[in-house]
Amino acid sequence: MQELINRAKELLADGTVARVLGWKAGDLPYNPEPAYFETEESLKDFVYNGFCGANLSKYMIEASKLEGKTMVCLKPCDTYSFNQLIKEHRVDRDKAYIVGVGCKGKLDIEKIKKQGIKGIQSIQGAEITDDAETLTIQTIYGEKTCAYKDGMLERCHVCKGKEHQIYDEIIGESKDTKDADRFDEVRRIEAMRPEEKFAFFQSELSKCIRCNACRNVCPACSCRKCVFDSNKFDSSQKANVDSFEEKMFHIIRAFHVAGRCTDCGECSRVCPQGIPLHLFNRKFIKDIDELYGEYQAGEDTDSKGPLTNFTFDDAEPSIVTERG
Amino acid sequence: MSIEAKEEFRPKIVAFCCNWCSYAGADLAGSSRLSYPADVKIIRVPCSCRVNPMFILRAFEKGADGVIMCGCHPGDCHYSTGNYYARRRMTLLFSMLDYIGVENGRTRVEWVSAAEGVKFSTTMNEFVEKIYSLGKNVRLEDIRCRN
Amino acid sequence: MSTEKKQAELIKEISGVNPLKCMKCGKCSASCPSFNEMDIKPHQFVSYVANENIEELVNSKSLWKCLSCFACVERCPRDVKPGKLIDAARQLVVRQKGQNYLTPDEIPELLDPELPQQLLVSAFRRYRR
Amino acid sequence: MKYSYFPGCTLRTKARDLDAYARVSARALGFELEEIDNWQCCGGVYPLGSDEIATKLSSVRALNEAKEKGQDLVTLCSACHHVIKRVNDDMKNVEDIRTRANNYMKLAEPYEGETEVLHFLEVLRDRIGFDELKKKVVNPLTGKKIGAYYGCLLLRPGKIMAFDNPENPTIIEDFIRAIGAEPVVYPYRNECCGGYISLKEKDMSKNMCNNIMDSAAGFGAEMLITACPLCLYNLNKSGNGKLPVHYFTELLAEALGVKEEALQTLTSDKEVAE
Amino acid sequence: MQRIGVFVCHCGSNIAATVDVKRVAEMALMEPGVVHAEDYQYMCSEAGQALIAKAIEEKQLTGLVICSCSPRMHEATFRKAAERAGLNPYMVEIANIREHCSWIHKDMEEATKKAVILMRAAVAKVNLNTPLQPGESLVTKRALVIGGGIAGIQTALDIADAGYEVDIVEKEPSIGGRMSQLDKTFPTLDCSACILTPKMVEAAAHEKINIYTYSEVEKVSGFVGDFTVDIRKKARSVDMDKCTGCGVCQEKCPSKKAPSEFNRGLNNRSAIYTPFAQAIPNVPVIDREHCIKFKTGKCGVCSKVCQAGAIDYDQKDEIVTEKYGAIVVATGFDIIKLDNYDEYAYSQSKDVITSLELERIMNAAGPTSGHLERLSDGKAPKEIVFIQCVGSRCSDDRGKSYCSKICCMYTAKHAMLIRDKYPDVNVTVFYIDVRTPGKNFDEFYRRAVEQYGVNYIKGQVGKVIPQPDGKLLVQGSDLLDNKQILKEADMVVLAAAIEPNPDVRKIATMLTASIDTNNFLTEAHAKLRPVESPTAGIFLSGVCQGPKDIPETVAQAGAAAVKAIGLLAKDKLMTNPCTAKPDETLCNGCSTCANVCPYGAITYEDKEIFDHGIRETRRVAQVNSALCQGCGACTVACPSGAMDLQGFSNRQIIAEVDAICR
Repeated sequence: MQELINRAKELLADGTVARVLGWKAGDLPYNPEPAYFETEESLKDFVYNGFCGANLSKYMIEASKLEGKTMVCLKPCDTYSFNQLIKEHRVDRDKAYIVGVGCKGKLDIEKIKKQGIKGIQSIQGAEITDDAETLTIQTIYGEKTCAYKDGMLERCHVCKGKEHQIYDEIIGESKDTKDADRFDEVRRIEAMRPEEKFAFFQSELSKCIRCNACRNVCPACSCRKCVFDSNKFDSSQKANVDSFEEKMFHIIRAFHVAGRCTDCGECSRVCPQGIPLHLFNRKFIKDIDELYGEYQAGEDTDSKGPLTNFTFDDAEPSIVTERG
Repeated sequence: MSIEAKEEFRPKIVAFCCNWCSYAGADLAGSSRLSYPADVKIIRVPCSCRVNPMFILRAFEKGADGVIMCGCHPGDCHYSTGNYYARRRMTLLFSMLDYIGVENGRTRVEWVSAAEGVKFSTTMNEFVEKIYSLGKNVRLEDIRCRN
Repeated sequence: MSTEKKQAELIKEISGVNPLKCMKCGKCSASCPSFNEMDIKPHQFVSYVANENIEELVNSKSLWKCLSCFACVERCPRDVKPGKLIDAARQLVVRQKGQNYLTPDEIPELLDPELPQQLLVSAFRRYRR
Repeated sequence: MKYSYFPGCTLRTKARDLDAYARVSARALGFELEEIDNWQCCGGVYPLGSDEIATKLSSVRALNEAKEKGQDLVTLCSACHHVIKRVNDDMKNVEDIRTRANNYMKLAEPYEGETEVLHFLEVLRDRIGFDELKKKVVNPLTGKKIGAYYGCLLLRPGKIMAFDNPENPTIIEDFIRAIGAEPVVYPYRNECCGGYISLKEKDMSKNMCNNIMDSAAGFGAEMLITACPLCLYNLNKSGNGKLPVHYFTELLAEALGVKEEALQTLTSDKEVAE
Repeated sequence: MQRIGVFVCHCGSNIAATVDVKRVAEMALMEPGVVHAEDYQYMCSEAGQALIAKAIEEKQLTGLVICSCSPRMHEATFRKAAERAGLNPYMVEIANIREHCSWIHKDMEEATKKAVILMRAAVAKVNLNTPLQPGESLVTKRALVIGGGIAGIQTALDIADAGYEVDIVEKEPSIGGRMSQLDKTFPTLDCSACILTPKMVEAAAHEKINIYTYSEVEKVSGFVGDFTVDIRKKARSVDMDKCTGCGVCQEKCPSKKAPSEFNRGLNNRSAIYTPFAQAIPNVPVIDREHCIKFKTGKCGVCSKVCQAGAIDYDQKDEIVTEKYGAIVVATGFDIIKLDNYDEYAYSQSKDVITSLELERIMNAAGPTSGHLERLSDGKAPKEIVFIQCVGSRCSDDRGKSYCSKICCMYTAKHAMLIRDKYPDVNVTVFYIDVRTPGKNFDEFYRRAVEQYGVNYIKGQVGKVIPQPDGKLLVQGSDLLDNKQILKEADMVVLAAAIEPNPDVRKIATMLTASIDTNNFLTEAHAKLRPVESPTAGIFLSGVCQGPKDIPETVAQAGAAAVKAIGLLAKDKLMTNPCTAKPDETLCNGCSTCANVCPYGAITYEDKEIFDHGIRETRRVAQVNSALCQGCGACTVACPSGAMDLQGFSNRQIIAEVDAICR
């Protein structure tokens, strides 16, 4: 982290960048939040640790409009989103000084709490320089430990890899965290009977409060104005009064980002209700991979996305019924 | 399904037809007097690629029991490529509906040319039959829209 | 499925060849250095598999005359690769016990002082399981 | 420069000279062939069946060893080269084979075709350069008319071997020019010598070898050179003897003035063997 | 709020027998916005149309719903009627209660119910209709033809004869194209030059045709009716106005080692040259790569011998900018390179030649003055083998997947001509299939076999083996005899596949005309619009669209000309107003819509946008309504809903959905 801060100071000092986009410590030991730093002085609040899960690439849409360059800290998975945003002309590559930051997996405080660790006062072992094996947690009930792995976000268990797709320089080490297949959960649902599927999504989606956190955080959901907020479809936002609403919302949301979603997992991370929203996106990704050839959004900045492309012998929609 | 129940349930079926092939196919079915149930109502669109998944969800929301989209055969699109995009969009949408537990068969895509009046009528008969067998759409309906 | 149908499927699977792609141009037979030694000719392999006429194919002496020189594979304009088909048919035979075309007791009389190791190894691979 | 080196079974036995000339020549040209540990025979022929895994593992082992050393893998024998290059292509591009082979191998890190496989001739052409080679020649073989005999294994399938134009190769001709001799181009240079068929069907091989010899001689060749021990054997054994056949490495060693050195190792090896 | 009138047609008994039309009209009055409803026997009749006009005037209607037959039948009729009565024609919607209702349902109750719902959907839509104005654009009455081969020449002549100005741009020093290289033409065997040169002369002399040779299209902007094109006139180093075409310069030029493109490199030409004797214009160019003056600064022989003083070493490339209403692409073809087919020994023996080379050898003006001889030793061949499908019909990536279409016929022609002129020469043709669809084509081929004794063998050739004595051993299949044959030949002729001229890719990009995987230009519709590109105002002539022989090329060239004339004959273009339109305040500028547009109608502009009190420069989509055909692909691709389709807007379609599901 010190290395990052030092580098940030240098870049600010020599005028390469006008500001730094990173994270600052929150009020709790586990809730750092995205922040801009414009002076060397302000960098004292800068943090980068296992709880810095937020994908900062979306902030670059606004930062691209500002005077001067912004140094932005991007984790390996965030760089896919950044590339995708370049492809869609939403960010300006020339306005970004990308520091690819190392990643040893990001932590999910809910998972730690679920292990009965309550009353957290401080957490050791989540620094980027740590070996990411064990977390030592001081609580009001005494010291507890937790395997780093067990506290990790779901998305880190199915990590796309720790290689930055785009960067100006890389700071910090990474550690491979993938130990599961990202489509396993999708496969499990696919194998259910229709009633079970329906019940599963009904129960998950009934938790939705239409707070729009998923939409606001998603780097692909970057429309100036969402269709659900405009009158273009007579579908503008309504209160959450019936079950259809969320289904429509979440299907369309996933459809609008299909072929553009990099599977960064931010939607699920920020959902206050803990709805596994990534299961929608991953279903589309899995279908696209299987039907149209493997495609990873954000791997490059110029290829055609699967929904703006076709081949003459694509599968017919009836394949949905045929493959059962 | 019993006969009484069949009499009670009259499905609402929306058919999106592209102007150049399928709508003309439906016209030909009409001029050839090839009947299909009156439950099917056709909406004319310029091309199958004009059909937004939101239209389909909207139909279900408002109480449709089945939605079918018809377009020119792949390779014959009036706009050259429209139905290729539509094909991908619909495949993914239908797969998602299946995934969240909506009964398979409430949605369908069929390519019908302007010469295929017979195919249009057979397709609609089959589709209506299927929707009868599935019964009322409850999983995707907006309860506020029920009269 | 009949045995021959199964075998035909197996040959297609092992070889990875789709015989329907063949346009019967005869380029394979025109390229084959062993053509005259073969009873079933390279371009015919394809129709034997497509027609599921496997019994005759596996009993053909052509199986043992193909040199795997890949001339047909290289030049086939339709990506059919008859050489791969014939090898798959040969596999079908040698994978069945006792169907080896070369037995160890045959070898001593075939040897000579200069014969390179490579020859024995290759012949074993091709002729035996 | 060091290369991992896969000699293969025949270069340890009947074709010891092919190997010895290559090693001394390599040294003279400033690179080293580092024999990989515990190599196993490549099997001699590439298993064509899409379901064959076990028969490809010895190649994968060799490839992986080179990868671990961070070296390119050099081969001399055409058969080894053919087999290993194709297996490498499978490991790179055929997911099914890659997964299954890696399941068998249980390596620390899966092998995914990272190693580059080079034939000794490719090293000369692409790494040393024939112009460079020419400069190092001390005994140019001026005036010798030599026919290159490629055979099938080095060239086909052209897309995977990517060795040279499979129907009109030039690499050995360029090599011949580099060592000061005159290449003789003849159409049978990429036709098969009969390969393993000569074990049981001597007649077939005879016919093919005669075509090769006649064609080369007809175009004025005084000798043939090859990279393959089996081709050499067949041409000598089944051919009509019109032309002598040599390994290209022998001529290379001669041109570089290190042939004697190789002959010494060969005799001392022989003594040890005896 | 709209004031809508609903008109229900009886269509005699066609509708009224099954649908209670009165009830439909009654029900219509209960719909929002409907202020008038009536039924009539025949709405499309003059009396019916008068009823509509009267209601528009009396009730001040702003929208109409006609419940009648299919809109494909009478939408245009009713729109015109509305327009005559002072209503915007796009305020009319049709409820199809005949084809989609009365004709397919028997039960009156059921059919009436459905007709009411269809009427409701149409009313719901009209409530959201807005008046649309078709755009207008002026047409520049001048056409550009890219390529001066037989296709380009024919198209230009046809357009010019109709009275319009035409420019031909040809990159070679002369027009004439491939056809000028041919000796004879099938199936009539008349001499190619004899039928082509008059056309070349006619084009050159035509007062409406202007020819730019040694020139290339550099840049294209604009759209149908109004293209602006930059043409690069490459420096010829010879003043076109002064040159008399006497040819002395070519004779005296000391640099004579440049391979002749026209003779496919079989012989050499001078550095200052015209490609062939009948070149048009008959003005040479200096090939600066081979010219001694340009290479060393010393020489200048041509300048010294030129009586007219036409040589100008200082000439520079010149860019001409012209406006056109229509562009015809006629870029033609070349034959593939044979590097991938070395088994035929093309690069190893001079006596293995392509068919196009044979054309030159057979031609009296060619490198051998028309004598059939081997290029290696000048001897007369006794055995000639032709090999078909070299690089055609290959599904691997060595060659082309398509049939080149012309080879079977020209090979029959070559075989026949050789047997006719040199009866002692044996001719063998190795073929896969002989394909001769076309008038008098199969008869022609059979004549080669039956009358001229050409030996056709079904089977491909595996290898051509040059022999030490200069003969060529051809190893091929005889599939019908199930034999492998070895045939000794003196000459082998390869029917190499044809491919679109490699320049076409660049040109298509400039024109935003689509191109297929084989680099052939794509037609707007494979069956119904074969000479038009999907991009409006671009037409296709000749082989650039697909393999063709001369008669087909000429026919297509004429067809392309007619399409271009049809466009040029208009003063103004009315554009379909049902086009896509972006809401700039919602547009993200993400390019997704442009990626799916088949017409290249969407571009992006950095524009100052005022949105919610903020003024900022944004990249936003712009639709060129002259190019947009209104398919709507972009509207669905757009994630923010910024792109909408006029006449079929999101809200209109949703209103229809809602009305049907109500």
